[in-house]
Amino acid sequence: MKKLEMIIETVELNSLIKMIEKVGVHGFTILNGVTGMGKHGKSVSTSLVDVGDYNMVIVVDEEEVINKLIETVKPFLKKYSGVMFLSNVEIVS
Amino acid sequence: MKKLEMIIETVELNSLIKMIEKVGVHGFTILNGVTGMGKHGKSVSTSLVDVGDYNMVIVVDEEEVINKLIETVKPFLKKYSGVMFLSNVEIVS
Amino acid sequence: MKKLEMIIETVELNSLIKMIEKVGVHGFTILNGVTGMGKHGKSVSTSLVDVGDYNMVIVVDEEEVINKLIETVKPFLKKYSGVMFLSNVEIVS
Amino acid sequence: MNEIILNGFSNLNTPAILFFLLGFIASVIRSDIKIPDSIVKILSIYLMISIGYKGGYEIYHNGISSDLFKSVLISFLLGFLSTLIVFFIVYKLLKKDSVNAGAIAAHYGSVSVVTFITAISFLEKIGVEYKGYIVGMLALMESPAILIALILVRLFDKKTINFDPSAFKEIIKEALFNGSIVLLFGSLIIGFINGAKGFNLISPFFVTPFQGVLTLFLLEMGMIAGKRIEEFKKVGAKLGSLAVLFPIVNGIFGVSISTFFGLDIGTSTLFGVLTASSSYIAAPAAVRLALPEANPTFYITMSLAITFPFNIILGIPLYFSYANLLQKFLG
Amino acid sequence: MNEIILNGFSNLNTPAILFFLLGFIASVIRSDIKIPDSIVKILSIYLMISIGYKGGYEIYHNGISSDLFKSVLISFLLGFLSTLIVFFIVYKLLKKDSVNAGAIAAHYGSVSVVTFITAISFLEKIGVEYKGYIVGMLALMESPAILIALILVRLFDKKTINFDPSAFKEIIKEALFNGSIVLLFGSLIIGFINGAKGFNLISPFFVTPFQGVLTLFLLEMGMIAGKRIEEFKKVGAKLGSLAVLFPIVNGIFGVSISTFFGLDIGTSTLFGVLTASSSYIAAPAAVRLALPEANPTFYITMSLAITFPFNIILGIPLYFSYANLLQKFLG
Amino acid sequence: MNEIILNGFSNLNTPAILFFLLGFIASVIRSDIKIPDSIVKILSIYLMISIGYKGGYEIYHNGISSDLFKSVLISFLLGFLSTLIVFFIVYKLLKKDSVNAGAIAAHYGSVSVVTFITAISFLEKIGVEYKGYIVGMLALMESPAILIALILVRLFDKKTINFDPSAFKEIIKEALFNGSIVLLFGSLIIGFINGAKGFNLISPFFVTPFQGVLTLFLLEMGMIAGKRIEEFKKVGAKLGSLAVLFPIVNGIFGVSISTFFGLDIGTSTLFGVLTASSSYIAAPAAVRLALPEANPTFYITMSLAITFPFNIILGIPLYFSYANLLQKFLG
Ligand SMILES: Nc1ncnc2c1ncn2[C@@H]1O[C@H](COP(=O)(O)O)[C@@H](O)[C@H]1O
Ligand SMILES: Nc1ncnc2c1ncn2[C@@H]1O[C@H](COP(=O)(O)O)[C@@H](O)[C@H]1O
Ligand SMILES: Nc1ncnc2c1ncn2[C@@H]1O[C@H](COP(=O)(O)O)[C@@H](O)[C@H]1O
Ligand code: NA
Ligand code: NA
Ligand code: NA
Repeated sequence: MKKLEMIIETVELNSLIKMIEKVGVHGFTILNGVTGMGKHGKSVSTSLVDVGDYNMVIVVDEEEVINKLIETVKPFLKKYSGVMFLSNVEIVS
Repeated sequence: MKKLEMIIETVELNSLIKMIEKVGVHGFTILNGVTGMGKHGKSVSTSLVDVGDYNMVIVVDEEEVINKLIETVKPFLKKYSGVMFLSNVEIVS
Repeated sequence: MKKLEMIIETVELNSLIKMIEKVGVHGFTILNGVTGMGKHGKSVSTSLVDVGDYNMVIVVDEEEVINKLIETVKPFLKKYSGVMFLSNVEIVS
Repeated sequence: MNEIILNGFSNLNTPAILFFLLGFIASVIRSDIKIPDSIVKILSIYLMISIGYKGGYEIYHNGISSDLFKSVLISFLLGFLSTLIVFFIVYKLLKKDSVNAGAIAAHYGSVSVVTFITAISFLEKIGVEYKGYIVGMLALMESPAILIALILVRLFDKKTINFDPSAFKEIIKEALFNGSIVLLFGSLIIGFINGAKGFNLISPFFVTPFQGVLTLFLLEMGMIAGKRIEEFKKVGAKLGSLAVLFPIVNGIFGVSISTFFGLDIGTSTLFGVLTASSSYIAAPAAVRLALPEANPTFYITMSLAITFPFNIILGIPLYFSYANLLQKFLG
Repeated sequence: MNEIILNGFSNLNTPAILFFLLGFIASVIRSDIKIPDSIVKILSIYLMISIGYKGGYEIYHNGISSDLFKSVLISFLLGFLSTLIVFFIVYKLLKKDSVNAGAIAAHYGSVSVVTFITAISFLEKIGVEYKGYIVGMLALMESPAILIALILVRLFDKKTINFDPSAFKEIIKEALFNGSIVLLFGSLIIGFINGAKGFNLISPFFVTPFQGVLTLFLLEMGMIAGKRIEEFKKVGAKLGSLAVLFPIVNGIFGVSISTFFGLDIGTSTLFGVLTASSSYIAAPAAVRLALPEANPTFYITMSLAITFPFNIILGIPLYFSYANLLQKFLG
Repeated sequence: MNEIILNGFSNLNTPAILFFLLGFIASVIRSDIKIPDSIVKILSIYLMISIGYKGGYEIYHNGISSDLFKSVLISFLLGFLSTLIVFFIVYKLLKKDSVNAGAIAAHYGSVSVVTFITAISFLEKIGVEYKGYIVGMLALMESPAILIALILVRLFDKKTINFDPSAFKEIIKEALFNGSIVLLFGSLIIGFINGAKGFNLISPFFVTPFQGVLTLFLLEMGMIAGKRIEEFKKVGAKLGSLAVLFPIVNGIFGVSISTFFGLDIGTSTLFGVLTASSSYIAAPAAVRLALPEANPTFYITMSLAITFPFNIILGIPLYFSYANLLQKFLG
């Protein structure tokens, strides 16, 4: 099983969710209240301007599903701010 | 060292914490503001109805402790909504 | 690539960020709304006193950068409450 | 009948109802007005303190009525019977499983604080009196229905359900020391003890702006209801119609019983509203914990997106008109 | 000219402006007053409901003016022209790329609700009348500029930009059903329908404490502006000066057009303020989505940290004085 | 003595105190009333702006008193001495280590804004005058004690503690530009500059509903205190008793000094309250940063769960009665 952690701006969250649903994963988890620093600089979140709020979206699924998801999201992350981290994980059940 | 990430509904958080404390781990971390999608569908959190708010609880400990925790929590997750992810991790100190 | 997850008290967040920037990483992510239990006991966050609120700070970078960061942060965590978890991860891009 | 319709429409032209509709529309056209969770929570705490304190002050002012004990009895009676009615309709007539029947019954047997508050505003606007202690009845009626519904499920579904006894203990405790019960009763008692001096001190915050706060709250309630209308098809036509039928049946039932017990028009109307209203805060949380197998789409959508709007827009003037008719008829 | 300066200084000695300055200073010396996000959001919702409702009540009270249709026309005209002016100054004179020019133009063509509200308070304080329907114009002017700016970018930058059509659809929808538009128009209509009864019901919450709420909001606006002054160097002297020039040019322009169309001093001043003000809620969100390549430091800092303070401190009395002079001059 | 007891009980029958008790009880029986953090933060900002602004307006109204400079002196004196007293009692008599002694002393040398505000309400209710500038003293007394306590720790614990100089700089900066200091002084100055016009503008928001807001805040303070009573055993009987003894000693001490300096009854009472009160916002944050080895259970529980309730319920009428007696005795 692979775990893909995507960190993207809140304004793009809806688009990302749509992609994830299109690929058809078994589940995902969204963390709110995320800020940080990356290639696009420090996130500039203030109470009034939502630009600069981030979310972390975690998807755990089989390798091929995750690979398909990565290919779908990649061009998106070329354009918008965000990163993806991939690691090994086991689903316990 | 093993890292167990549990995603469960907020209404069940207290019960989960009790189980974790009973097993006797060295520590745990709770993340708030978690939503997502899984076998039980999309979480339906609205400002008024708490049903559908999730938490992520992270426990890092030795393999046998984590295994014991998994066995304790498993029947619970059969009944309620939630998942567990297991991975390898190192505690730095 | 290595992923370092640091859980520290909110009052120390600014100092930690300064250290991270000094070491010079490629990026970091801050999660808010974190509580938990560890060597210093249960976190005591109440609405009024910020003591006891925690953050998780995630840095993904090359092994040597992470090692440098670990060496910088270690003495800090001797003094203040907090832990670090290290794991393997891949940056997708 | 003209009077009913007239009252219904006059009730529509209030800020509170129109902002509810605005919220509903805003949500349906996916406009992004977002009232933060923390605000919604504090508004709801504010409304409960305000209504409780005013009730206590009312009792201080007018004395404890001889109707009080009668009313306690009526509360339990109405809570018990309305839970039972709803359970059997869903279980026997609709042939739903007992778990979903119990979940829905728990919601309709319990009460909605905001429906009640809207009814109080309605009565005050048209100048009809009611007993101050009725706020205590609101608090009394919140939890028992949830317990009764769980017992019904247990009786009718011995095999599949095995109650986690610790969860049951949790529910009993919650039923007694629930936040809204403590807040309502606490404010009621404080309002009674404080008397006129205390009332004057805090009324600029807790009384004068009350209508405006209620309006803001109903804006959010409208948005919450609007967000759920997509789920109507999942609920289905049968349950959907029941979400209108239940409040009418329970409301008429509540008014009738309390009128027969000799209560005045205002108080009878409020008992009708309490019986007709369905819970969307206490009950969903308890049911989610105790009956995780029940489908939340059913009970939340019915209670929040159908019964609540129906009650505040048409139900309240309906129960009031019926209480009026009944009173005239009897005396 | 003395009058202008005098008015400017008298406007400075209000709680709202002084708390704005306090917030600014607090933020510069890194004092840790933190108004939570959720509070800022609800304050802004409160201000919009309040201003919309009062506008609607005003129309109910004074009837719909014959100037209404004229004003709709003026709104579109001013929004269109000010977006164009700003775009060409940044693109042609400053030689910035069309994407950043469009992003900045979208902000200056659109409007700032709080600047508008501060102007209303200013007029009420000095006893100058204005038309209630102008709140509707505020709502009308929020979105079109954003669409015009996007079209300008598309026209001048055919090669590099390829619009994601789904994003564009999203933007159009947002432009029409934006939260603040729905809230302003909704409250306006409800205020009109409710009439005096409704107004008396909710004015203790939505009208009486209004000035205090605005003061608290401006404290936060001051802190937000103060946090951004470090970024002044990143914005550069040219764009920095334009952030003062744009409101002056647009403000004078807005006052002139509406005076020539025969509107009264108060309403002309408010049109000046609307044209001079720049958006910092609707526009940044839309631009971030549609023009991710544009630099947010430019448009947010200009709009929030320079133009906004300039307008509420000096701009408003300036546009008012100019409206006065022009009116005297013309008739 | 009868008077003291009488006043104490009359103070108990106010909405604010009774809601504090309600919060305490609700929390002990684990009822789930949760006032969101963001609300608690904005309520505390509101209270500080309100009290500061009213103080400034008071000065505008009555002129700057000749007692002002005397009072500044008294502030520093009381802050310095009370920190010293507490440190030595904990360190020498209780034989606690210097780090914990310093941490506790920092809390008792500093002040509690809400205790002060409750005392102001108490005086206003019984019609006793006080000087408006005292709000400035509240701001002045917040930070010095924290610095003094750190210096004491440094003097008595040279070996184990090595101060991180950057942390110390941070603390000094925080001591001067602390959010509550900036807010209190800022509002005071603005209230003074604005005069009657400004006051009338914002008093419907910042003055009229004040008592109600304080009541809501004390409901939360009661819940916070109630959550901590489990930790009483960890604090132990000795420290527990000191948490009652300290405010009495410091309160009597504060009243005495200011009465001897010739201040009036109201102002002396407030100095007593300031000296008696212990910090639970500024001090915990600073101490956690500068003295991480100190045990937070000690200082937070003592300050928040024992001294705070003691002061608002019994302490305030006690210090007032003592100020009365002393004044009569002396003059
Ligand atoms: N190396 C990294 N480690 C941890 N988080 C990162 C890293 N790079 C980027 N991020 C997160 O992803 C967000 C967007 O990244 P970017 O688009 O590169 O600015 C940042 O604000 C961080 O929250
Ligand atoms: N495959 C997955 N990847 C990431 N998160 C998941 C996954 N499956 C479930 N979750 C999370 O766990 C919650 C409960 O899952 P479930 O009980 O399967 O509905 C979901 O709402 C998600 O937040
Ligand atoms: N073994 C662990 N697993 C997960 N989280 C931990 C663990 N140990 C500590 N933490 C987190 O780190 C915080 C500080 O830990 P400590 O300094 O040991 O008190 C705790 O409040 C937890 O949130
Ligand atoms: Na009911
Ligand atoms: Na504009
Ligand atoms: Na003190």
